[in-house]
Amino acid sequence: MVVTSATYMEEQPMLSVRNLNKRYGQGCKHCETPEMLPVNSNRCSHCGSVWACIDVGMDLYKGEIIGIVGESGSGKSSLVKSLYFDEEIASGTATISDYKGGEADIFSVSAQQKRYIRNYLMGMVYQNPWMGLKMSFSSGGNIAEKLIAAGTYHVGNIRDRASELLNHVEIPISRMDELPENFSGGMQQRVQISKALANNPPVLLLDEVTTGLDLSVQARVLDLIRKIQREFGVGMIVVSHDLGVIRMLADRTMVMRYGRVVEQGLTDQILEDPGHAYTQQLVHSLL
Amino acid sequence: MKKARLTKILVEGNPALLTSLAIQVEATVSVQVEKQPAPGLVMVKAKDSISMNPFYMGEALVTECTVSIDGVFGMGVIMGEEAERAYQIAVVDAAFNCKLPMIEDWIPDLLQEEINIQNRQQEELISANRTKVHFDTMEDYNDKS
Amino acid sequence: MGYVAVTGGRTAIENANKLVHSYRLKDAERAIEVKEIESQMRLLVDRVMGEGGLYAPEYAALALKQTEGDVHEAAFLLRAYRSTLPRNHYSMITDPGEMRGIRRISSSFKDIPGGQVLGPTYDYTHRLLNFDLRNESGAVEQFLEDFALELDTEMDTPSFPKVMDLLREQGLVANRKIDEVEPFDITREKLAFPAPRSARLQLLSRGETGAMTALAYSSMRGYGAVHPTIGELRVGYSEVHIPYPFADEEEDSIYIGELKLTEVETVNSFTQNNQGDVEFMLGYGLTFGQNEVKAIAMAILERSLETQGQSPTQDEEFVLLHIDSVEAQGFVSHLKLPHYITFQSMLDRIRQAQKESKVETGSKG
Amino acid sequence: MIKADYNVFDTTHDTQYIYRKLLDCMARPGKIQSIQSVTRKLNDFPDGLSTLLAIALTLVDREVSYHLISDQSNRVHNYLKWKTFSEQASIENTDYLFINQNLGEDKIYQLMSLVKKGTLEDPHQSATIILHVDELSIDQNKRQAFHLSGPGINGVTTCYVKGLPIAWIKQRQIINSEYPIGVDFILTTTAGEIMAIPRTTVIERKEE
Amino acid sequence: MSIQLEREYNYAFLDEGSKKEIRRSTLKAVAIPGYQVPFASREMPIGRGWGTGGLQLTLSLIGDEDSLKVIDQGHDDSVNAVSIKRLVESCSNVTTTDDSEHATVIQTRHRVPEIPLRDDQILVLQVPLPEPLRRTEAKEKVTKRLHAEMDYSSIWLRLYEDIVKWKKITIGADYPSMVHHRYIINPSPIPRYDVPKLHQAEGLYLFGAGREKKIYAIPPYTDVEPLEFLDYSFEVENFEHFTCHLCGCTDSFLDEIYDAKTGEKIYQCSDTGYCNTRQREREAL
Repeated sequence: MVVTSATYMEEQPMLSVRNLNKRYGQGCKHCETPEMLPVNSNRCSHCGSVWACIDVGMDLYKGEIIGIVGESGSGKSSLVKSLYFDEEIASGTATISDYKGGEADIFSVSAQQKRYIRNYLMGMVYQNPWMGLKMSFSSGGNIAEKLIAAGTYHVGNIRDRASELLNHVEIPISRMDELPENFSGGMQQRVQISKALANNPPVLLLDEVTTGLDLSVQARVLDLIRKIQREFGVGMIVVSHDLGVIRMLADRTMVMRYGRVVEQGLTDQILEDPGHAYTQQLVHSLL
Repeated sequence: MKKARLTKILVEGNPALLTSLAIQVEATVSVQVEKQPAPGLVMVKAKDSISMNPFYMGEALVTECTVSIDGVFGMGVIMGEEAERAYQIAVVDAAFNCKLPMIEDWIPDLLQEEINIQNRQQEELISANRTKVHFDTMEDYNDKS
Repeated sequence: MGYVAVTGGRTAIENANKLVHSYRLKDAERAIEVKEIESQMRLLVDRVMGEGGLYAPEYAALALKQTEGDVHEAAFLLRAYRSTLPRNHYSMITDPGEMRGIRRISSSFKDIPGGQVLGPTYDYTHRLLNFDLRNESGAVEQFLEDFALELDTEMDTPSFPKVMDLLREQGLVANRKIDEVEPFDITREKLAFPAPRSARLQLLSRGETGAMTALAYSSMRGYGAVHPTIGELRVGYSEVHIPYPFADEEEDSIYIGELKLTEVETVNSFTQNNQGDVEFMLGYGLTFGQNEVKAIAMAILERSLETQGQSPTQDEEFVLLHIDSVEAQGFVSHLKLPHYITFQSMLDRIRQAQKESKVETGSKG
Repeated sequence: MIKADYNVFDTTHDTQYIYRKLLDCMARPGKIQSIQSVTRKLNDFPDGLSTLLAIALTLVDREVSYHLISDQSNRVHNYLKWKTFSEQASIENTDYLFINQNLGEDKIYQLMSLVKKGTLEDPHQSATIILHVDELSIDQNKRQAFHLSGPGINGVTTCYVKGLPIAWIKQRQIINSEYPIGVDFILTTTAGEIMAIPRTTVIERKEE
Repeated sequence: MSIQLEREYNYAFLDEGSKKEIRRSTLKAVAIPGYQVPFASREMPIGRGWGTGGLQLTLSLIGDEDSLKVIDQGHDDSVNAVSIKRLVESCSNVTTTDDSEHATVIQTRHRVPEIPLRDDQILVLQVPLPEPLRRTEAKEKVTKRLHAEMDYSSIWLRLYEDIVKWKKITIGADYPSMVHHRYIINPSPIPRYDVPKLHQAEGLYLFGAGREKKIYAIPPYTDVEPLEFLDYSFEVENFEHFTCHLCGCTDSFLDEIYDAKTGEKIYQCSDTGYCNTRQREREAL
């Protein structure tokens, strides 16, 4: 790890999340606000609604990778899906610093502007490739979709750029016009990554992208993510339940439980000297 | 007599009775046709017994007619293409709205017709009831309840 | 000539209209009476009214005569006729729970208050062609006379309390309050999704029997989750009242006639409600006339649409937009219209694509 | 077919006539059409109001709502209810807003902040504002003329409107900035002239 | 007294309430070019899919002063066109005409007439499938959102995939086009040849989809751009060197027909009104 938190402090974060709350379910009078729930749960025992994210805050700096770890149901996936507008939040802000020359809260812009943010400022890689890819269109076409959305209406240019991107993620150009549904799981993830990077977004969100892959395939995808981070200088938020993945990728790590951030700091520090009891439990179970 | 009860007798009862009532009115007072009998639709609102909310299940064809006697309106609405009866019901309705003296004399006939209707409808129900399945447990169930 | 539009269309149409008229009549000894269709093709008339969304037995019979028994065409005639008529009234709430029942069964309980009353049903007729019907003359009156004599006028008339109320009293199904929300009206407003429940029921109630049966069947077979028990199926007559327009405050409604209806309530799996109580989920079906398979299919489909999942019958747009008889048959049959222009345009594309592929193979070879 | 009485407003043929003029105006912003031959039949109502009323009779019924700002609103409400079964709605809920009054800048600002503007998904669920003005003309030499451009206009067209406070134009511009969200205007005069300015029209003040 | 039912259809078939609703929707459609305005859509005495949307628009437009031309595939005498004309004649005083110069309202299916629309004419197009995004997305709920967000990448992608596979965009008729730089529309299944006629035109185009319950419009002088890539441009149908065997026209949309006796392929104008005029002009010379 080269960078320390001290270096970041000198500049403005690219993405700054504050007080983000996300609820699934209708809610009832017993769970109008997340504070009404007990600390050791985020599910309302009366109506079954779940506060998936409670008062989450974080800063992502240029070129850094933040890892979010926690067991399933801790709210980590809900957080990145909310940031990519796949889920609607209950409250909170996420300020992006480089928004058309100024800064803006991504949750308070219009639907059209959200689309702009999804196309230009953020990329998303899902655990399930069916979420991120259109399987009935070619892999080149999947990348083309992003390029077209960004205003490239030249087939030749689209194909040049798609070749370049597929090259980055180590997919043979000869397979550009094939349907990704015929690809292996690892290859599908790599197509997803190339699609997410199509318009050079400064922020990339990765949600359990290696979960379910064979170990050898996992390693290759993780290597690729590191390589891309170096080459593109893109800031990443990596969600994983696997501390191994976090250890390998993340500069800083946030630990989530029951929708709340229980601990955050430099990854080395968290893994070697976990402060919170829950983190200690996680780390020990890994060892 | 309440409108609901009166109109049921007029709609379901013997058409000859309705005709005779209408003729009596026409013979006594001048009936003005305000709206010629014309086909129209009634949207049927039904209760969905699960949500207990109403919904529109579909329309029923009706014939409707409006008449007046001395400026007092009467209306007839009846399902189906029934121009003559829609008119006659409107006439009888207007007669009731005007409180014409003759209506007092009609009451016994109307009540008798109501019984006739009930008897006629009874017959169909009796024939349906013959198809009831008899179970051994039936007595037990009734005892318990 | 190949595929070019017919000219002289006017004469052709007039002659075609005459010709179809002649086909309708040419083998007839006498023209069938509308009244005969209405009284003897009872279930067909019911189906046409149900799918036409218009309760008018005489007109349904007329439509069947005019269309030589084509159910789609007949339902379509009723639908189009509706568009020309004013709708001046909305009925008071018609409650099929209070119907004068002629048939009522439950498959949930062996015995129920009021009993299992089979009523007029083909369920237990053996599906054997009855050759005696080829010549019924004389037999009709005899049968009706004998049948009347059999009736015991002293017998009880049935009353049918609702089976669901038994469950409701025991707290096994939700006890909802009557809520007089103004229903959505699909005939006055374009349906948008998600559709309110009242709009779904309205659409299903006038849906096409065959399409609904097929979809409901798919849900029961495994493409979905709904395989219910029939809590109650009832057929009978419900009164229709409308508000009296010239009413002073204490005036009530007026009676305009009665509708024959089929109502079905199904019992499905159970769920836990917001208060944490465990209750049965119910399905609801209601159609004009006696059309039991459609009413059951409706109950299955409406229940299915209340559930989440990936099967076709859980997809609101899929179900609601494809079960309408008039729309489906109209669009499928519109393929009979000339499509010379679109075809010409396609010819141009395939020829261009062929050229390209020749260039390509040429350059490769 | 219905026989026309030439002095009575005919709900079939007169509304068809007005509709076609309205449609032509909406398709060609800045074009001035006259419906005077019909508004004349509504002479029970004072000048100006009859033009608004004729448009109301063409577009409004019980399925939609309207709101009227006028000195004579009660008479009109009764008339419209009797003729079309429609009811007046609040400004924030109304589909058609009829205005027959000179309003101050504050009032205009308030109205325009309330009216339905539609959404990106349902831009058609927005109000149409039918506004009475003093005079409509295409005379290029008048002061305070507007240059209009956009769909329906061949390049640029110029129109002159007397009695249209500039606040309307300003507020319209704010509301319509996130197209297709927006409101459409129909301007009317006492003489029975009408002109439409749909949300797509770009208005520029002529340099003086 | 003997009582009879009154059986007279309202002027132009539809009741006044229905006409009002269609008119309101049409005005909104003109105000928001290319946006599909939902409307209730009544059942008509012709089949759903047989022009009920166009017919409802026509019936809401016409009055005694109008002259109506109805064409199908360019033909005045095509059976469906005749059938629609007969219906309108039977319920109004409107005269019908084959002469597009005379017509004030023209209802058409699958063609835009060869002679450009005048500013006093309205062209009503019958639309079977109004939603351009239906090519890639089945659900109305989703396509509505995509229009709202102006997210049209999926339809562009469809064109891209075409090019990858066929080296050509293979969409024949009903070519998706961008209206006023905001909404992509289906121009109804007119040939690509007709699409440029919609761009910056003098007349008003109205589109009615009865079964799908949508109305949309292209006002005069509005930009209508068929979707194309910079390096793969939009192409109209190509008739190469063929000419109409009746009028000798070289620049109209042609029907390809086969002579019943010889089996030989010949071409003739699809717009019969236009062809007739040209034939008359030729004879006069």
